[in-house]
Amino acid sequence: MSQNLPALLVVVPLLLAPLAALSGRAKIAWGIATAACWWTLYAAISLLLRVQESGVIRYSLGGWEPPYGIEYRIDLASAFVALIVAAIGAVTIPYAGTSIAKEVSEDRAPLFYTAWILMLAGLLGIAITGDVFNVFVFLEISSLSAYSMIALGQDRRALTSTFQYLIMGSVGATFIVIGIGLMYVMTGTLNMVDLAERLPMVESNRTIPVAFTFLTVGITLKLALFPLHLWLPNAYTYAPSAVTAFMASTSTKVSVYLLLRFFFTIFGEVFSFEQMRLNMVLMPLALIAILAISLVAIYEVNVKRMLAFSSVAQIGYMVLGISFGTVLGVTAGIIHLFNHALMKGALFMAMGCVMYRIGSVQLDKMAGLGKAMPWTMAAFVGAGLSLIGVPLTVGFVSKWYLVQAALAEGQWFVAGVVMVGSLMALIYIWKVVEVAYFQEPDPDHEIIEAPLSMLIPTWVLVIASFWFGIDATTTATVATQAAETLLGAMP
Amino acid sequence: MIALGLFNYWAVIVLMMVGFYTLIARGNLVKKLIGLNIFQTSVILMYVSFGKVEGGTAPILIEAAEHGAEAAEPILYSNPIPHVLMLTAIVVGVATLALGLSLVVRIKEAFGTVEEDEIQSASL
Amino acid sequence: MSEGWIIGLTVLLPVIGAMAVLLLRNAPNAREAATLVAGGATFWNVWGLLRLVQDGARPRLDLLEVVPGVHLAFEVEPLGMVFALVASFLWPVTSLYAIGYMRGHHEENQTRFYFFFAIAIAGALGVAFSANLFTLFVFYEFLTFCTFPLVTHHQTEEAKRSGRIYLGILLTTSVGLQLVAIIGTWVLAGTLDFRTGGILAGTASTGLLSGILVLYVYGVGKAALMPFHRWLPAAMVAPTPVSALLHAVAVVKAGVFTVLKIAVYVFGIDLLQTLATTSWLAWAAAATIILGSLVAFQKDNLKARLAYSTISQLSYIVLGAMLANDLGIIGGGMHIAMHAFGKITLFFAAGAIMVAAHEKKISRMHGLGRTMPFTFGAFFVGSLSIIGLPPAGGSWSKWFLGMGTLEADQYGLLAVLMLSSLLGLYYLIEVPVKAFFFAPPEDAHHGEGIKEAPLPSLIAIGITATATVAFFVWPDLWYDLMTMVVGGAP
Amino acid sequence: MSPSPWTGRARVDDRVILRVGAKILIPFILIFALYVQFHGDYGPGGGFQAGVIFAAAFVLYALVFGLGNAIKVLPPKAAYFCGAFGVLLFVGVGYASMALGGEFLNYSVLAHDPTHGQHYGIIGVELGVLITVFGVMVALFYAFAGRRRLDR
Repeated sequence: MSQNLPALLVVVPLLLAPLAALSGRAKIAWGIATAACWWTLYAAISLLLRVQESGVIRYSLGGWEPPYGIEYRIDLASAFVALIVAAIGAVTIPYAGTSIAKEVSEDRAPLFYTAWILMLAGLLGIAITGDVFNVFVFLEISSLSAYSMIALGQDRRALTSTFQYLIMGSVGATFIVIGIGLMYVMTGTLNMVDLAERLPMVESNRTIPVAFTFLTVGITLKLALFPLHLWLPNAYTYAPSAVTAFMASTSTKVSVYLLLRFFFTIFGEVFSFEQMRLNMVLMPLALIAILAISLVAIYEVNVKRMLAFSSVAQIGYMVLGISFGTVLGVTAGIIHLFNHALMKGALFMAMGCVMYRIGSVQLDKMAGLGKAMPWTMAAFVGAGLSLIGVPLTVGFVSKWYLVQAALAEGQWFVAGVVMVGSLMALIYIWKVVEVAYFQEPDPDHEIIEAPLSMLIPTWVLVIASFWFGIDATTTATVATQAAETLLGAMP
Repeated sequence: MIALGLFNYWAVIVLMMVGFYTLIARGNLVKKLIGLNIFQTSVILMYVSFGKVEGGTAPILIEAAEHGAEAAEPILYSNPIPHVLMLTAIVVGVATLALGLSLVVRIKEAFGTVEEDEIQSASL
Repeated sequence: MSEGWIIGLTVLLPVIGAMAVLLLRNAPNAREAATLVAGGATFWNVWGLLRLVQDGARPRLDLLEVVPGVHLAFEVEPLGMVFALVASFLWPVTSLYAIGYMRGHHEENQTRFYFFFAIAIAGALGVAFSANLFTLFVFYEFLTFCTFPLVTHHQTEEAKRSGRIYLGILLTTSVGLQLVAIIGTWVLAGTLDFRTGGILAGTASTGLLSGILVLYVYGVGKAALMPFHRWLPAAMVAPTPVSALLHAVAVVKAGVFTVLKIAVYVFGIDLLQTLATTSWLAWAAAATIILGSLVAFQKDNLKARLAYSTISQLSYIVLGAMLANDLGIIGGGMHIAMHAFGKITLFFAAGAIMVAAHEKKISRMHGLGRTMPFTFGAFFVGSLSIIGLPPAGGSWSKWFLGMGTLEADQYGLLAVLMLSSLLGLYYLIEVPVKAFFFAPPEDAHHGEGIKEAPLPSLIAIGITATATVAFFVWPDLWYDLMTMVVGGAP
Repeated sequence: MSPSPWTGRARVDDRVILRVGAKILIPFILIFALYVQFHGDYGPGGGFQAGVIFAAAFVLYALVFGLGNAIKVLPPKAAYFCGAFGVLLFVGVGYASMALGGEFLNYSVLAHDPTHGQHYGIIGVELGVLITVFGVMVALFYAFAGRRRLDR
């Protein structure tokens, strides 16, 4: 089994998805989804360990050698991203059991969990595949399942925001296919390694910059980089709580991974950064995202929406790190990828707990929640501190590397923007804290603490966000190695 | 002549722009979906036209025994891979369209309209 | 038990105390006893460490590596010892005072109060013992956050507003300026350890290093250098023991301590002297000294006056650091201790007046001295120390600061010190003088049922006032430690 | 003459030509679908096309004879089941190849002779595709067509 682990990572969920669809009962489907999530966590961990131990794992699907067949190619960056996805999936699925039972009707629940598993499989597939067209396929698997899950939100605006997401997501995916097609027509291969070898021979041809541009737009659309982020706030706001937590921590992260994969592995940093001057595009956009979108978040009164805008700003941080094009910068991007998954997951899960009990996440409805739901709000504050970047939280580690990357390049201004961004995070997180702790609760409503099945997963992420902030050596080492592999020449 | 020689790209671009324009400019959600579909179809056309090799034939392996000596000459095949890829893209397109239409149906039920501006004013 | 673990235990003891407070929340007497015991034990430990440091040892505890190359580590050195002694000694004393105050004032949420109080002390000790900039920053921020519930103790609208200013200024400066400077230091020097003689010398152009120095000095918002001083008066909404803790022990001293530590161990005195911004910053501190005093002059609210007095006094220490010579550093370090004891006496007295007479305004305290002679007597002693007059400890630190200005040939700064003392003479001594010698206002009901503050508070006031005088007679403890900092014989 | 449940117009029971034509056509459509399916083994064709054609037969049946009758022939539940079962079959072939020591979907290990293995594998996989595509297509049709009927 162990030599088939790369395939099993993806195909076990693919096997379990139809079973969940056939199960017909919410509880059973949930059990199957849990099995899928926990299995992928196990597989992802063992893959990461194996990659660390013995280097890149290559696996040819169907025994067809690349470039004829599809190859799964797992290096450190892919294993790390796969682990993030699987870990978040494993943590959110117990949470989803309770939360979804309330938010999604019983007859739709099996299909919901099917979509959940498919999304998991899709995201993992993107992370480990070594074939660019396969990337597109997995991207669409995960996106389509995401659309259908978001549409199950309780608010009718969930439907319109899903539609918006569907249109923009499909356009983004189509742009990616166009880019892939143009690359294919120039090189005759879809395998990432082959592409990386052959692209330099033809990169003087104008088709390659065009392909590059299409891919850039498509991927930045998928990862919701300002100004292509418009789909994200609504989608995150109206999706069921568990879906928001899962998506916010995984899907944009995987898109960031795609960005890394395409620009560093396939095109190579020389082409992307020196010839195409990608950093001239990415860095200003990232800075605007950090400042402008944080500002929007400050004025938002729906907390889920506020966090969604905050996600857009945080994506700015990741892209900012990548836009330096240095090992330190890419390390910062990858570390923040992981760290942001932890803290934003925890924040959205805490909001899900609030949603579960009071049915709303409007700021004014949360008065006095610090007393009524002490654990939930404490989790919110804990993860919020991380978002602000208080020392000994993961947010601090991200900032540490990001500012370091900026200062190493002599970009003091950029370092300042990063800091201003985290102070803005302080403002919007503190707005919630003040309402929850300084206002008297509405005495007419008896509010009790969220159920344990939701609190425990939330706290797992909160504790993790402290744990990996206190001892960041593991993540930092993996991220540095991953960045080095990405920037170094491909074997 | 060069421009005309690449007429397949012209067709692709025209289709693509028609789809993209519809997608952006139309307020009716169904029309938007149609635009999206045209947009995606143009990509399918693009891929399929890549695969065409001048004078190439269908890429089916012909047993050497049937043809004997003829098999010694290399047979020019069209590239099958873009076709295979587009099979997948079509599936994706169908799924997207189906999902989009089902959303439109539910939007119609929830908001009573499929016009974007009316939905926006209704959801305020 | 190795020496390193004594440090760990010392920082941990207040946390254990806090847990005990939490467990004993339903038994107020046991709860307060736990605080006192933990305080005593902490001080005992610090005292033990003091002996080691005096013998020239530098106990070290490496906790863990947070990111590669950056450790969370403790190391006890003389400057940190000064701060740790002040904090750990004044914690049990303040707790003693708080018992009288909180009960006399019928405050709510006392458990939370004692809990965060203890946690804050752990933060302060962490700052004092930090072995590198990173650890310092960690505990610096930790201190900010765990004092927030103390500042906003009353949970009123006013408390919320003040809390915003408090967090806003402290975090803006620390994250926006200080952290950038720290990471800049890391990028330039490749280490964050505190080393005698500094780590930054020769790593970059003096222009860049001058800029980093500005980032550091203003980035330490807790040092309340104008214009980042607003948080200190804002924090006055807190109960008085908190003000005493914040304004004399934990928070502000953590700030100036950080400035001193950075000046000595990150830049090094030699490097400081070559930087263009050093004297510029000394003048900024001087401006804060004068402006703080002038504002204090106008405040009728006693706690607000004390707050601005603190702002002014803190800049003495920043000034000492920016003089960039041995005498300035010694004076600054001693002023940490002297000001702490003097100012905490003043706050204790102010709180005692509030508990006993329910008066906050100075103009309404006329004649109160006759009913509360002990309190106002202590206030007088504290004032002397702040102003720098014998027989109070403050005179020594001011003496060394003055000598430092002379050595640096900064006669203007010496004039500033003198002027500020004169102003202090007026705005502080005014209070006890009026209380003793002026007639009470018409509508006041002094003498009717007003007596001295509760006994625990009085004991605490007595301890700190006595200590203030004692340090005039025996300042050797602080002087010796500070001499070690600047490289004298241990 | 009762109104049709989903066109709203009167059901034209006397569209004899349509009904008879459909009855004749449907079996051939089904057969053609199977032809495409099995031809896919060594020529153009395959499960996807076959599935769509197979589903088209049902759609035609539903159009001519009404959704109710179509549902009697193939209940929506069965369509769902097909959709899921096909995937299971597909993945199952992959698992079988893994169990026999090859990579996922490496058909060569399915039989002693790799060429035979390739045949078996591709038939299994294509059958899975056919069943899934057919199931999903019919389910989609039911979902959209049934929507307004349920509204009434």
